[in-house]
Amino acid sequence: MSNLSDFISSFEENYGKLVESVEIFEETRASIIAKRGSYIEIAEILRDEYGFVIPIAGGAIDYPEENRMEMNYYLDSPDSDFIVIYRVHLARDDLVLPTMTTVWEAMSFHERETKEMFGIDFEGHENMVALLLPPDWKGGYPLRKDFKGEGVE
Amino acid sequence: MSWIIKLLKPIAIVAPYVLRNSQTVAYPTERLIFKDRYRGRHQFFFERCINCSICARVCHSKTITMVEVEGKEKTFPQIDYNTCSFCGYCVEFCPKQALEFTDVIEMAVSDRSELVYSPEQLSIVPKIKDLVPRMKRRVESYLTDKEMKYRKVKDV
Amino acid sequence: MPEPKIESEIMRISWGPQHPMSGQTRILLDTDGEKVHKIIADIGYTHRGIEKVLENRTLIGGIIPIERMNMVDSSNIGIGYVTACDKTYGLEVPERAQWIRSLICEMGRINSHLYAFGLQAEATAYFPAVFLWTTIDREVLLDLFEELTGARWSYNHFLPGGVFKDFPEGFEAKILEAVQYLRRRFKDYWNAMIENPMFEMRCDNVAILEPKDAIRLGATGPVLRGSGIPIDMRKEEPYAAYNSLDWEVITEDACDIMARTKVRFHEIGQSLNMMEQIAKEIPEGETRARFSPFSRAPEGEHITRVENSRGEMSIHMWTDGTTNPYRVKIMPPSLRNMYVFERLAELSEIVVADIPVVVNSIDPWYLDSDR
Amino acid sequence: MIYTNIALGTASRTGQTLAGIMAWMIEFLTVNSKPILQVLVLPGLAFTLVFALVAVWFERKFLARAMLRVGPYYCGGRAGVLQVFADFIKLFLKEMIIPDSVNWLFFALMPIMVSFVPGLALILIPFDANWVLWDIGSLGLPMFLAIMGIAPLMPIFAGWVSNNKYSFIGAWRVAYMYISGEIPIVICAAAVAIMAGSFNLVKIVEAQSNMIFAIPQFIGFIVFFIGVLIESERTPFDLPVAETELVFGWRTEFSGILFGFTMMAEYVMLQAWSLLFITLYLGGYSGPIIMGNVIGSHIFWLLAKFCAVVVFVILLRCVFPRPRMDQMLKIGWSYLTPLALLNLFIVLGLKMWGVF
Repeated sequence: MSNLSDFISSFEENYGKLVESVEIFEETRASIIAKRGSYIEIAEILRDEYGFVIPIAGGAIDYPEENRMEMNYYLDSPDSDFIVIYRVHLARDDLVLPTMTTVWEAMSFHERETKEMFGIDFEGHENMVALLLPPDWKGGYPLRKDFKGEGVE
Repeated sequence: MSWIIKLLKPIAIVAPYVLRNSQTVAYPTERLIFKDRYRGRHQFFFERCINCSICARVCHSKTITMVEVEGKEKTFPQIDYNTCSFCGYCVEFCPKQALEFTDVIEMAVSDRSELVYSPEQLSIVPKIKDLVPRMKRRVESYLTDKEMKYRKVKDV
Repeated sequence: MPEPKIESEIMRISWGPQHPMSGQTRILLDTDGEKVHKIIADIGYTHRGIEKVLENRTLIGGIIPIERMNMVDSSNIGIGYVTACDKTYGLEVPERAQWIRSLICEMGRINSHLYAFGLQAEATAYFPAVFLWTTIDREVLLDLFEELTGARWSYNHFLPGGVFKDFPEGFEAKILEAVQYLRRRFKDYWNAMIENPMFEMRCDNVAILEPKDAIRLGATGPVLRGSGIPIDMRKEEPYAAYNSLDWEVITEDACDIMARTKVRFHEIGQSLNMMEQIAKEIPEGETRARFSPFSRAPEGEHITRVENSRGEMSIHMWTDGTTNPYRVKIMPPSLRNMYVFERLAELSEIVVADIPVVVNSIDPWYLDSDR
Repeated sequence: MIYTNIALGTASRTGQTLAGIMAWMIEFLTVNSKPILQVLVLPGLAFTLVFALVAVWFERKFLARAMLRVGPYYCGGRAGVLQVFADFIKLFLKEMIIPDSVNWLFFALMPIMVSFVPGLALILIPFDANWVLWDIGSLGLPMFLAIMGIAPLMPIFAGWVSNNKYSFIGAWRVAYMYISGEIPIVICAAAVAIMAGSFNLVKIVEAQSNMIFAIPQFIGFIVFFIGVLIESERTPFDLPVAETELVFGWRTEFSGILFGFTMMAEYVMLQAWSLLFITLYLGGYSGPIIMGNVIGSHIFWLLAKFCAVVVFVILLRCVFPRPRMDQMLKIGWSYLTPLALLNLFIVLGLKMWGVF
């Protein structure tokens, strides 16, 4: 599916209902906001049907005043000239997500880093160990907006 | 036979390297001449400064602070070389070019507090000769067909 | 008669940060003396929290910390961040500035690949002759950088809207002279190192990464192109002046260490051709669009994807109207290659003595992956 | 004739005043006494030590140039001549750390034995027609190979005695390597002995008067040279000391002068093997051969050839990377040994058809 517009149109009418919104963002990126329920199935559809097999990265962003967090995965496919940003919104109090390593294996590093930086824990991740921070890090989650440097004596 | 040639070819290539002279600069006796855009230690000009403190605001690691100077009522920039990253923003965005780069890099000190240069200290740039007493000549590099050599530019 | 199961007790060797050939990271190897069964990469020793640092700096001030993420190849990171700033501010970069940006990126790429060669030679215990050759050849490029930008490695010559300064006069002649010199030097590298039978013995079909595995594990850069997949961000999403320069993506399909080394080698050739084109056909014009360092960044969200010497580096920048970015998500290439290195033990036969060569063929930059 | 009887202990020339070993010892010293100069200086102690010092200095300066840098610079004028003495004195004054979980006697003895045993083999090399320190006639070559057969055991014991995991692995690598390097060398030496018709090193040199053995036995020449590299642990075969994988092989635990001895051992081994290589293949002390006759056999030619071989071996250090252990053994077993046998058959063929 090398062309962006017909990817959007075909994805829209096939799985438009299962997904909160699909739009073109910055004329060469497709931004898909998924629902918590059908989160993994849509990922598998993206990978098998539309050929997005290259996992670029995964990261989160924190909106404290709207009391929500957003986890997005960046996906690419060898024969398309656009990338897909697969997002999901999380309420700030229950930060639980099914792990994406079953779909894209290489996301395990990025999920470990998001866990220690934002506090989103991914069930089903096989070795959820701190990636960048020291294992005995007692402080809060550094990349959150309300992180004031606790845990650093 | 071909693999014997393959074995001998690297030897034939590396052997002449031994005859070349070394491409190193013997630092205390020879010192490189840096290019004129080189970002070494700052030089500050009192008369050009209009105390607008743009340099203090544009500095990304907040190493420039405006300090009082006795004898003058305005405040002038003081640079703390512990955290300066020589990025050149202060020099670039200063409207009156009051701060400029020199090619002095011999700034080793025995105490951190000495690295905080007051405006007067910034305006006086010591000569390279008395910073590097054992220096005999200044050299610069040039390319020949096979190697990079260093030639003497001037005696000091 | 069932094949006798060799009871080999596995011991875990820690290839620590203090090991002579390990770099700033720790690798745990499950091995029975010779064969490596499992690799666990324990990275994070040089984590400086650059994403947090960027949040309390102005957009323009963020260029300096982000260029220190990978000192050898700092220009190819700075270009990503600066392009993101251009999109945020909506600045129109003049044509000449784009060409100067491409020149600095390509010189940074040669610089970084040369450094990778040196480490590769030292990993096969080539008695670091080639490492010092590359150091001295990089001297030629560092002199060019010093003349153009004023600094030898962290140049931060880029500004949102263009570059700091134009070429000093007579700079094009110096570029051409350096390009001729480096081309002559690379004949020596090809004959003394890549055609070296002992080097081939150490590198041929070792640590093979199949194309489909490379894609599945998210390999990028010379590691991906060494397995025959022509993905290069300069072609996928042309930035700076890459669509007006003619060059082609290099791929090798031998999928082993020698292929990755050859990809880096031919990429240097391509970069030298680009440098030559830039020196000859750079258009005239001023080099900086009107921009004040204290202007507020308009609200927005932009992604830029840039080809670092080690792979695809993407930056996702959210801005919320203040002078500082709201959040900058950096996707370094070395993190993706480190995961490939972790899975390599299961994909192909690796011996303990091969670990330094394999690590250097993947050439991760640990400061890059730790951010 | 006399010496073989004495060696076999059957006949006795003088009256048996003192019995047993003492008699043989005095007998041996009186008959075999050489001028002190020969014992102490040339083929003996001083030559080994001076060569070790000069080789260390030369290697650092020579390889520095290959790496486009200067090498030792400040000690003793710009040539860095005193650098080696500075290193030696530093090692001498450094503290010898002996780990407590180690049998200290063996721990201190092993580095000395490592550099002493190869030195023993030096006294068999003919430096000139009658300039052989231990002239045991036709037992020359086998005795040399016997001593050099014991020499690899010393690094193995050294690695074993230092009771450290890395040096243990390094010690066993030494064992693998030497076995795979020793057998081709012995076969090639046998081929040379067959062609020269005798085991006496002096006769081997004289047999090369009309043509040095390197030309008819070119394959043996190459195999023997690679064997010399393997035996003296020179790059590209310095696996036991492979710092990239094992920290420093069997030398990790030694410090101070013990470490100095292990470094010297590398050069003494190289010296012994390259001197044998020159006597067997490059015509030992005989001068250049022009129109079929030797210009003049003098010790100068032996030292000149020795310097040429050592310079080439040191140059190889910055040309070739180091193979892996299994590739190293593959070279030793599946390339060198068959080539050595092939060379043996060629020599037998030449001998049978009377070409030589």
